[in-house]
Order: sequence, then structure tokens, then C-alpha cells
Amino acid sequence: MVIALCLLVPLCGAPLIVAAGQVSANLRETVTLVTASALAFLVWSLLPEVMDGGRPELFAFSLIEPLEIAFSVEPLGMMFAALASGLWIVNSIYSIGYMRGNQEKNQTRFYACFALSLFAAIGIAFAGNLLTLFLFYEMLTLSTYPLVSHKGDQDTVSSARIYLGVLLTTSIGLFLPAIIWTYHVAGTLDFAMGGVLAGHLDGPAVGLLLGLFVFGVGKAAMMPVHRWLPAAMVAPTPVSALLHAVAVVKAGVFTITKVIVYIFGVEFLFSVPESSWLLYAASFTIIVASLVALRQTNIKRLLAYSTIAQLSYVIMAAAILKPLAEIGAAVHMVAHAFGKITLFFAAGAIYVASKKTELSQLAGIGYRMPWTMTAFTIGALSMIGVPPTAGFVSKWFILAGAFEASNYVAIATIIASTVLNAAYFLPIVFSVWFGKESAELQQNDHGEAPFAAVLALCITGALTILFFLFNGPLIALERQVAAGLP
Amino acid sequence: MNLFEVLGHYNYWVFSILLMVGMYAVIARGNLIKKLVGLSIFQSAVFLMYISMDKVEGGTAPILQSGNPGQLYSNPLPQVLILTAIVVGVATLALGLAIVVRIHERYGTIEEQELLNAD
Amino acid sequence: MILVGVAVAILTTMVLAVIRAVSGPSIYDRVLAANMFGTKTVLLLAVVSFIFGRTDFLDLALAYALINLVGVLAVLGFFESRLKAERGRVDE
Amino acid sequence: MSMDLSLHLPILQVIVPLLAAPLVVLLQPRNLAWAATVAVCLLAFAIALQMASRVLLGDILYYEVGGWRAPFGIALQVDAVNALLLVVVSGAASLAALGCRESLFAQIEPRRHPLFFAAWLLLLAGLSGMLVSADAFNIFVFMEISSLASYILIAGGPDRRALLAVFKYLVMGTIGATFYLIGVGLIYMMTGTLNLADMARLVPEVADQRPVLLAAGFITVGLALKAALFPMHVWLANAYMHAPHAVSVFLAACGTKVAVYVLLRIDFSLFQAGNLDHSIRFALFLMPLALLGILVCSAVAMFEGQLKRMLAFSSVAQIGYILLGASLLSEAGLTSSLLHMFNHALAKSALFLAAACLSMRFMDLRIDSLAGAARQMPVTSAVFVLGGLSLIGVPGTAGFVSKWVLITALLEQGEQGMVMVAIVLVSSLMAVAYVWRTLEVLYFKEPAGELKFAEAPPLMLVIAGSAALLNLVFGLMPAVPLALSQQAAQVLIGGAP
Amino acid sequence: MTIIFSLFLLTLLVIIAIAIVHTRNLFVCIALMSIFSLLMAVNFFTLDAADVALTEAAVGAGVTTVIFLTALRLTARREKREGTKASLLSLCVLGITMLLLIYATIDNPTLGDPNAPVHVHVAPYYLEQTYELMGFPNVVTAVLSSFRGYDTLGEVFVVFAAAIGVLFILDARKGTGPEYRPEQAGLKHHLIPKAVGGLLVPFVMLFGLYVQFHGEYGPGGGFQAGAIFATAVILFSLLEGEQAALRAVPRSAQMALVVGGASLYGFVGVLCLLMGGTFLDYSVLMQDPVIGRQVGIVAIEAGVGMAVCGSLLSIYHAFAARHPMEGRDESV
Repeated sequence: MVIALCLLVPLCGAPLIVAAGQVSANLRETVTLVTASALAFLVWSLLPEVMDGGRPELFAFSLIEPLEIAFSVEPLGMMFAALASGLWIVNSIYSIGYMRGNQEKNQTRFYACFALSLFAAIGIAFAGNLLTLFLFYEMLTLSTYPLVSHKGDQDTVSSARIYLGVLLTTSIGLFLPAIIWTYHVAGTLDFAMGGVLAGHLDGPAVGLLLGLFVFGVGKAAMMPVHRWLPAAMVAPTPVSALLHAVAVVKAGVFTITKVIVYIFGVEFLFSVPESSWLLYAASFTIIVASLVALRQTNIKRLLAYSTIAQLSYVIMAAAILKPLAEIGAAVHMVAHAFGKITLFFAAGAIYVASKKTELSQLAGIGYRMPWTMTAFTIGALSMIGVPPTAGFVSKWFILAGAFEASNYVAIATIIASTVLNAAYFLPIVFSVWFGKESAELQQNDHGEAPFAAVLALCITGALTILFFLFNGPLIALERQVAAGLP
Repeated sequence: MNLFEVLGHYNYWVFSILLMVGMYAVIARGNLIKKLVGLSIFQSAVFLMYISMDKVEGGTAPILQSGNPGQLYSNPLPQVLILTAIVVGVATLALGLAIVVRIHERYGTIEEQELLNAD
Repeated sequence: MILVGVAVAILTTMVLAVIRAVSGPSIYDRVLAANMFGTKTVLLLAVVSFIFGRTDFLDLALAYALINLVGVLAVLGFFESRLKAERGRVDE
Repeated sequence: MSMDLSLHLPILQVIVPLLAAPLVVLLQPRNLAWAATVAVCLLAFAIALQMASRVLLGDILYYEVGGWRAPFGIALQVDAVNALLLVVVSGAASLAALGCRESLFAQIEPRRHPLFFAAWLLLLAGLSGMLVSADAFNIFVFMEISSLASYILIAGGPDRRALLAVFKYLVMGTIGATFYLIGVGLIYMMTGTLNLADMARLVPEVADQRPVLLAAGFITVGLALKAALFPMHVWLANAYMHAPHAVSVFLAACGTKVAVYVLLRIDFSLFQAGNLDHSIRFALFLMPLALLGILVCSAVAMFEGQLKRMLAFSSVAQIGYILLGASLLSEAGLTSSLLHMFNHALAKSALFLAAACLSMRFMDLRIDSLAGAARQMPVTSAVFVLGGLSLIGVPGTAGFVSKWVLITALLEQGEQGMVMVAIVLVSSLMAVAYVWRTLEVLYFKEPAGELKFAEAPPLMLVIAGSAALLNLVFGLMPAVPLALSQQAAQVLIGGAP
Repeated sequence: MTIIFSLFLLTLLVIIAIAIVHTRNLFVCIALMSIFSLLMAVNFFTLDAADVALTEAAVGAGVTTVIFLTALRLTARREKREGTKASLLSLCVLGITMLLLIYATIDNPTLGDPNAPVHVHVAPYYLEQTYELMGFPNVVTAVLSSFRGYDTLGEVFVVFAAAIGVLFILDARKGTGPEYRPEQAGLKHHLIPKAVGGLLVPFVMLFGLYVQFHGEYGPGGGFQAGAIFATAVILFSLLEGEQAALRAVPRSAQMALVVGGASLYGFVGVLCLLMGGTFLDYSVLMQDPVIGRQVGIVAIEAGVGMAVCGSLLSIYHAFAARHPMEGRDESV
């Protein structure tokens, strides 16, 4: 029942937003906020039951025997839904400030599509089987396209086409065959604890199927299917936040984690050496993406490559196949979300206030925008994994998992990437606070971004720190996933 | 196989030849009316095939003669079918000609190559 | 037997008509050949009905004769209108 | 006068529209001919539904015209194989006539309405007649009625290129029908009967004789021509493109599928039952052509600039899916094939209805010229989206169900099947590309001038909307068509005509 | 005997067909087509298909030629030169196909073989039962109008479709464009055609009626009668001009014939259905099934005759009454 409401609220929110948009901008934004709050309330109300080991289910209907559209809430999905719905509120607040501050056009379409993409994200989170997940996965791709191409000029549209092309091609060309293959060998697509493939498949085929899944889920941005993410930087900042923190890339790594845990089964994968390539591939992506990030001069592009690296953290963590690492994977999704959304909000706030987009222009900006840059600093520290930020918690778990597995590749990767992260974030932080504004920039007099934007980024910045202190419930929740693993 | 058996298939050979002659006019000729003429020949070939199978040696047209109880009659069924097919052929032809007339009115030509170049 | 002889004779003249119709050279030759061919058909039909002993089919021959006439008239009408159209064009 | 009309349903399905046609010619005022046509189409639709419901319960409706028992007279038979298609045909006729009212009135002068609608009913009657008939020659007669009627309807297109398209269609259609006639003649020559059941009984005795093999060839090629199987599809694209929009809706939904039905019915009941080699030959002929058709025509559709031509090429590709399923010769394959006929009809009618709606506001249906149409016509665009999703085969839409069944059937074939699955997926990707291209223009391209909200007339919108929703309904609840298709596949595999 | 005739006539047929395809003058082509049709008809006659022979002659050689000529008047007279490459290729392909076809027909039953499957399965039933069931001797008519009456119904509607199609495409129903009114239309100013032709018109009509109502006993029936009747009117129109013919049989009357004929056929069928039989089961029309069938057959043959006559006439007039300059595009 609650699940159905969770899906209906954003779905009905979209037309309501459109209708409200005909009346006035204020009403439209009120509707957005109300919808977001209602959704968050509903999702969070499911939390106690799941924490107690309950698995609320909703059977929608059956397509063809035995294919069905069904929903089931388990810890991973719960966490993803709670994260997405919670951040939607913050993001909406931020959007109001950003969109008004930038005087963007087509704002109604923007808010409506946002609601739709949240609908898709919740659907992904609560999907009870691969088919349902796939359906909402595609819906998410489609509903974010208008957001990415929001600006509507030639460059934007061609970048948005790359976004759409990569995501659709990989999902239909690889993900769908993987689903069909799974169905063909296992006879079911339901997510089940311990996986459904054990005993149906062995040897290189497992590695191949895993590959189809990992690269088919383009949203997880494993190299070489990461091209869409930098391309999507043309989107307005709230959309980037949606992509990087709230829904899209999270949906990708969430899907992969879910496939590893509930379709393959951790134990089964562990027993098949052919599947170990995933760890190496993820490590490769982490290192290479970090190196590329090091060379970026544009703030948002740098953040994009940082995201690619961080996503592979999650995949690598999941691929370590140890209980602590699985928890780390889940926690890292949340930790990265808080940190990255803060960074994006800050980047957007800088853009709204001063139209600056390049790293070189940031010198000394900390004194003009103290709130923003404080939050930015917290986010950067969280990316590196410095306590007391959220990033530390998740890295800790992953590292612990890697030690448990005696997986030296993973350990080395984590250490190397932490060094690289520090190498590209710390100079920025340094120059923001201690750099000197160049002469021409001094004439561009500006202060903080609109209040709504600053409020939002302060909230997320605070959350990044608070998560370090109060992460117990989440870890308790995710322990359920790891329970019973070797 | 004696001579009569070989010659007894002559109708079917002619059927094949006419079929291909008609087809040739349809495919290789550029004039639309010529194509319709070809189509007509093409269909006539089929009529010939059907009618050829109705014949019974020593038989006569299937209109019963009261005086001859032992009389053999040819098969009426293919005749009925071909009656229908002839009418169908004429109907198609008339429709085709109407279209050709309209094409000539609106394009000023009924040569395939010129029509293709026109649009 | 005489009927068969007649039939063969008619068939021969039909062949001649066809030769004229195919080889031309002028259009009038062909039209005339076509008309003649129609006439031969009527005759052949009559003879064949006698050979097969189904004289009740003679009315078919009648129909052929009538249709042949209409065909010729249609051809003439065609020429007439062609001629007029061409003349009209010259006048303009 | 006590009589049970339900006994006469099979013949009523044909003669209701057939006999209404001459009466419609007499109706001159402009709305009257249309209204009468719609009424008759709906009546035919009701009859088809009634029969389908009885077939679903396991009935086979059998009817002997003129009271002569088969094989001496002509018999009609409605079973699972044709019941679903009868619903499609009569449904498409009703939907197109209802949903394109304004478009028709804009494209056909009122003076010509009575003739046009008479031809419309003749097309419906011809297609229904082909479907219900259990007599090989009778199928030819009704094939010709439907062909002539469709030539007339297409020639009603406003552009002069419609005439060229229809001439090509006429020539190829006649060749196809004549080939079929030759094939029937050859079988008749060897068996002495025209009744399909009787033929099925007698053909195995002479199955290895050359005329029967020749007949199989002629019938397959002839019907493939009619069905626009690649590469015999050249007539189709321009015919659909230049036809009046209503006619495109009608024909795209069911025009070629009836020919596919005849092909399957005759092939499975006559040739495959009697000749083991034949099934291999049939598969070897159809499968490569179907696969090539899927790939080539999807690719052509990707680069086609005209909306309706693009949809037409996609139709040819979809015919490929239908025949690919059939060429597997398995129950699952046939199920997918029959189900796809139904589902594709749903998707294509929604798409062409959307095109008709668009044409009410946009003179030119080149894709590029539709920029920003979604702002002007949001409902129409939404219909297009739904239809497009169904065409792609997105889960939740009707198109997915049949594609899924097809893929399952392909996987049963082992390694070879895997390759074909890959082709199906690649072509789905192409479908994404060509559907998306249009959607992008509709939704995200800046219009040249200021566009105000101006939707198509309400009736058209309502019908187009319901057609689109049907895609969802049958995507989410495919039980009935699926059950009928499964029954039909069993009937066909069983060899009973 | 038959084989000898066939050898002769069919060889001529092939020659004519090749000549037809070869000639570039479309008018000659049509003239040869009429020879082709006549030859075909004679062939049918020697193959014992008297009814088909009559139809082929009336429809194929008569009406088709006339319609071709009227269409030719509205289009071009000569075919232009076309590319030879494609035609050479198709010639080869078609030649090979032809040889294959000939090879494949070797298994066909020999011409006239009384034991061929066609002669032993369904046909004997018709030959044996017709007299008993229908009370008249023409088996072809019996099969056409009763055993396979449903096919014939379809055929009537094919003709109907052709008529409405031609009218629709040429849009001639209300005479939109300039009506074709040459001052001296027709051949009435030529003495011989007028004298002979004018005399013949009533006889042709009479003959048409005879064919219509004698159809149960000799070759003939609705189709042939309709075609012959239409021929008579066409003859009249050739002699007296389009206008006179249209005055005699106006367009509305032609349409009424088409609609009436088709409806009559359908009506009889539905009547059978309403009286408790199946569709087109005439035996229920009267107390005595044989009489009932005869009544039904006469009625539907009348319907066929009307529909065919009306259709052919409206098709003919749609072409013949059209001005060569009518409906032109400005651009052309």
C-alpha cells in the first residue's frame, strides 16, 4: 500500500506541477516541495518495518507468465529510496534558488520531469525483479533527457544525445540481453537472497554475463561506458546534482550491487574465479578517472570525473565479495551522495552568483562566498575521505572488507586514489581560501548566491558531517544484506 | 512417354511462355499501358492453365444433353473459376487504366523513367 | 471429314491474317487483319461446333460476330476523334 | 420467423460490410456516408468480438454457404487462427473511420465521400472474407475485392505521387494474387478440390509431385508479395506514405497481415503436414528474408525524413518479426507471430492516428518540420510516445509482450537462436533511434515560429488516445490475445486447417 | 483432335503475345490484344469451355478493347524507347524461370486424361446432381450460381469495386470538368456504320436478353448478358455520340443498375438466411427446393447481369466522356 503511494505521489506530482505551472510559479514550486516532502515522508515511514527485517511487497500485475511487475523493499532499495527522496527535498529548495537566479526558461517542464525521474528512481529502488527494474531504469533515462538538454541550444542537444545514446544503447544492447540470458538459464528474474543463478551457469559464462550487466548498466559509468557523464555536464546544476547524487548514477551502481547480491549471489560469484575481472576493471576505472580529473580545468568536469571514480569504488567494494565490503558499498553510495551533492550545489551557487565555471577563476572566492565555500570544503574532504566527513566512514568499511579478503589490489587502489583525490581537491580548497583574486575578477563584484541555494548547500554540508557521527541506523540496515555471508 | 503425352502438355508450355512474356512486359517495359497489357497477358496465361485441366478427351461442354446418357462431360469447376477470374482481370485492368489516365493528366507522361524523374 | 478440311482451311487463313497483323507495315493493315481475324474466328467457331456435334453453340458465333463489329467501330471512332484532335491542333 | 443469428456469425462478418457498400454509395450528404460506414464497421467489430469470445471458449464456428456441404460448396470457418485477426481488421476499420473523421473530410472532397466509404467497406469485407474462408479459390476472390478497394482508397491521396504509388501497388498486387491463383490451380489439378480441409487430406498423397512443389513456391512468393515481405516490399512505403491518413491507419494495422495469415494457414495445413522437407524449405526461404527485412528496413527507417514513410518502413520490419516467428515452426514461434500481428496493429494504428492528428495542424509531415509540435499538440504527441514505446517493445506496452515471446521462442533454438536474438535486439535499438528522432523533434526542438496550443479535433484525439491506451492495456494484461495466439499456434502446428 | 487445334491456336497465341510486347505503337498493341482475346476464346471453346469462351469474347475482346481505346485516347499513342540493360537481364531471368516451369509441369496430368484428379473428385458430383437438384442442364451455371454462389457474389462486388473505383479516381460522377462535347461526336455522319450499326443495336440487346435468360440451358448467364448489353449501349454511343448515349442511359441509371444488381444478389442471399436456410441456400425460397433454386438462380443472375452491365457502362463512360484536357495539372 505504502509502496503504491510512494510510486503514485511523484507520478501524480508531475501533472500537478504542470497544472500549477499554468497558474503561477510560486504555486508550482509549492507543489514540488509538497510532493517531495510527501514522498520522503512515505518512504521514510517504511524504514522501521525494513529495519525489523520486514520485506513489504507489492504485486502489480503479471505480464506473461512468469513475468510480472512487482515491487519488494529490501535494505539496499530502502536505502536508495530514502536517499533519493530525502535529497529531492533539498534539491528542490536549491533548484528554486538556482533556476530563478539564472532566469531559466521552461521551468515547469523542468520540475515536472524532475518529479518523473524521481518516480523512476523510486521504481528502481523498490523493484522486485529485474524486469521491473529494467522498465524503471529506461524510464529514468528518458525522463532525465529533457533535463539534460534543458538549455536547448545546439551544443546541449548534441551532448544530451550522447547521454541518451550511450545509456539507451548499452541498456538495450547489453543489459536487456543479460536479462534475457538470465531468464533463459534461471527461469526467473526475481531478486532472491543468495542469487538465482547458482547451479545454472558456470565458468567463463558467468564472467561474460557479469560483463553484460556491468557494462549494460551504463549509468554506473564504468570505463569505457562513462562517456555520457562528462557529456551531461551541459545540464543545469540541479540536474547535475540529480545525476550525480540523487538518482541516476546511484541507480546504476545500485543496480549492479543488486545484481551481484540478489541475482548472482555473493557466494556464487566468490566461487567463480572468472568473475574476478570486475574488481580489476573497477580499480582501473578509479585510477584512470582520478588521473583524468587531475587534468581538468572546468569545475563541473572535474566533479564528473571524480564521480566516475567514486562510482567504481562502489562497484569495487561490491566485487570484493566480503560482508564488510558490501556494507561499505551501500554506505559509500550515501556518503558520496552527500559529499557530491554539496560540491555540485557549491559549483552551481558560484555560477549563479558570478558566472564562473573554471577552476582558475576560483582563487580567493572564499571570502566572497564563505558559506558556499565552507560547504565546498566539507564536500571535498569527504571525497578524499578525511574524518569527520561521511567519506571516511564508507572508505573505512571498504578498506576493512579488502583486508578481510586480503585483497591487495583493492587496498592499493584505495590508497592510490585517496592520494589522487587529495591531489586534485586540496589545491582547489587551498586557492579558494588563500589564493589571491586576479585584478580583472575583482571588478566582478558579487556576494553569496540566492538564499534558497545557500540554504540547500548548507543542509547537505551539514549532513555530510552529521553522517560521520550518526551512521548507526544505516549500517544496521545494511548488515541485513551482509548477514550470512562468509 | 508417347507423342500424345508430350503434346498433351503443350498447353502448359504455352502457359509458361505466356506467363513469362506477360511478366517481361510488366518488368521491362517502361510504358504504363504496356505494363497493363502485359498484366493482362499474364492473367490470360493462368486462364489457359485452368481451362486446360477441365478437358476430358471425348467429352463435351458441361451442358447436359438429355438424349445421351453415356455422354462424357468436361469439368465445369475450372470454367466457373475462370469466369470469375476473367471478370476480376477486367476489373483490375479498368482500375489500372483509370489510374494511368490520371497519371497522364497530372504528369503529362506515362513513361516510367520520366515519371521517376518528375518527382 | 469435310468439316475437318474446312477447319484446316480456316486455320490457314487465320495464320495469314496473323502474319499480316504482326508484320504490318501500316496501321490500316493491322486493323484490317484484326477484323479479318474476327471473321475467321466466327467461322471457325461454327465449324468446330459442327465437328463436336454441339450445334446449340452456334449462338456463340453470333455473339462473336456482334462483338467484332463493335470492336471495328470502336477503332474507327478512335481514329475519328484522333483525326479531329490533330486537325484541331493544326487549326490553332 | 424464428432464427438464430448466432449460427450465421461467420457469414454476417463478411456480408454486413459487403452489402452495406452499395447502399453507402447512395448516401450523398457528407456526414451520412461516414456515419453509416462507422456504424457498419462497429457492427462488424461487435460480430468479430462475439466470435472471438466463442472461440476463446473452445468453439470452432463452421458455416456452409448455400447449404452445400464441403467440398462441393464453399465453407467458412472461424477458429483461433483467424478470430483474433478478425477483431484486428474490424477494429482497425472502426478505429480509423472514427478517429480520422476530420482528416478524411479535409482530404476527400464531400462529393466523393459515398464512393470512398463504399470502397472502405469493401476493403473491410474483402479482408474479413479472406479470413473466414476455408476455400482456396474463395480466398482469391476476396483478396481481389480487398486489393481493388485498397487501390481505390490509396488513390484518394491528395498528392499526385499517390497515383504512382498505387499503380505500382496495383501491378505488384495483381502479380501476387495471380501467383496465388496459379498455386491454387496447380493444387487443384493434383487433388481435384478447392476446400482447404479436403486439400489437406489429399495433398500428402501427391506431396512429392512437381506441380505441388511448384504450387508451394507460387503461393509463398505470391503471398509474400502481398504481405510486403522484404525484398518484395517496394510497393508499400509510398502507398502508405501518400494514402489518405485514415487509409494509412487502416492498412498499416491490418493490410498485410491478412496475407501473412493466408500464407501461414495454407502452408501449415497443406504443405508442411504432407512433406517433411517442405518445412525446412519454408524456414530457409522465410528466415533470412525476415531477418534481412528487419535489419534493412529498420535501418532505412532510421534515415527516412518523412514521418509516414518511416512508419511504413518500420511496418515492413515488423512483418519481418511476424514471419521470423513463423519460420521457427515451433509453437512458441507461431504464438509470437500471431500475437505480434495483434500487438503491432495496436502500435501502428496509434502511431498513424497520431500522424493523422498532426496533419490537422501541420501541412507537411516531414519530421523536421514538426519542430516543437508537442507544445502545440501535447495529447497527440503523448499518443505518439506511447505508440513508439510499444513499437520499440518497452516493457509495459503491448509490443514488449510479443517481442518477449519471440525471444523466448528464439532461445529455444539454441546457438542459432542467440544470433537471431541479437538481431532482434539490434533492430529494437534501431527502433529506439527512429522513434526517438521524431520524439526529439516533437518535444525538444525549438519551433520556427510561436506555437499556440491547438490540438486536433476532439473526436480524433479521443480515438487516438484510446488506441494508445490499448497499447498499455494489452501490455499489462495480455492474457486474452496471448491465449488466442497460443490456441492458434496449436491449431496450426496440429496441421488442421 | 483437340490437341491439333490446340497446337495450331496456341502457337498463334504465343506469336501474337510476343508481337504485342514487341510493338511500340500502343494502338497496334490494342488491336493485337483483341486478336489475342479472340484466339483465347476459340481456344477455350475447343477445350469445351463454352461459357468461358463467350465471356472472354464479350468481355476480353469486346469491352476491354473499347475501354483500352478510350483510355488511349486520353493518354499517349506510342511507347517511348526504354533502357535495354534491365530488359536484357529480366529476359534472361524470365527465360530460365520459363524453362523451370516447363520442367515442373511434366508431372501435370496430360490434357484430356479422364483419370486426372480433377475429374474424379468433386466434379462428378456436380455433373450427376445438377439436373436432379436444379432442374436445368447447364452445370456451369449451376456451379456458378448455386454451389459456388458465394464466389459469384464476390465477383459481382469486384465489378462493383471496379466501377466505383474508376468513378472515384476519375471523379466523373457529377462531371466536374468541362464535359466532352465535340460538335460531331460519334460516327453517325458516316453512312455505312450508321445504317448497319443502328440496325444492330436492338438486336444486340435482344441477344443480351436471350443470353441472360437462356443461361440455365445454354452457354451464357448474367455476366455474358451484362457484357453484351453493355456492348449494345457502347455501340449506340459510338454511333450517336456520348451525349446521346448518356441521355438514353444516364449516369444515375448506370449507378442504379450497379447498386441495384449488387443489392439484389445480396438481398436474395439474406432472404434465404431469413427464411431459415444458410446464406444463398435458395432451396428454402419455395416449397419445392428445385423450384426454389431455379427462382433464386434467375434472381441472382438478373442481379449479376444488372451489376455487370451497369459497371461496364459506367466505366466506359467515365473514360469516353472525359475531355483529353480535363483534370490537367497546371504544371504539366
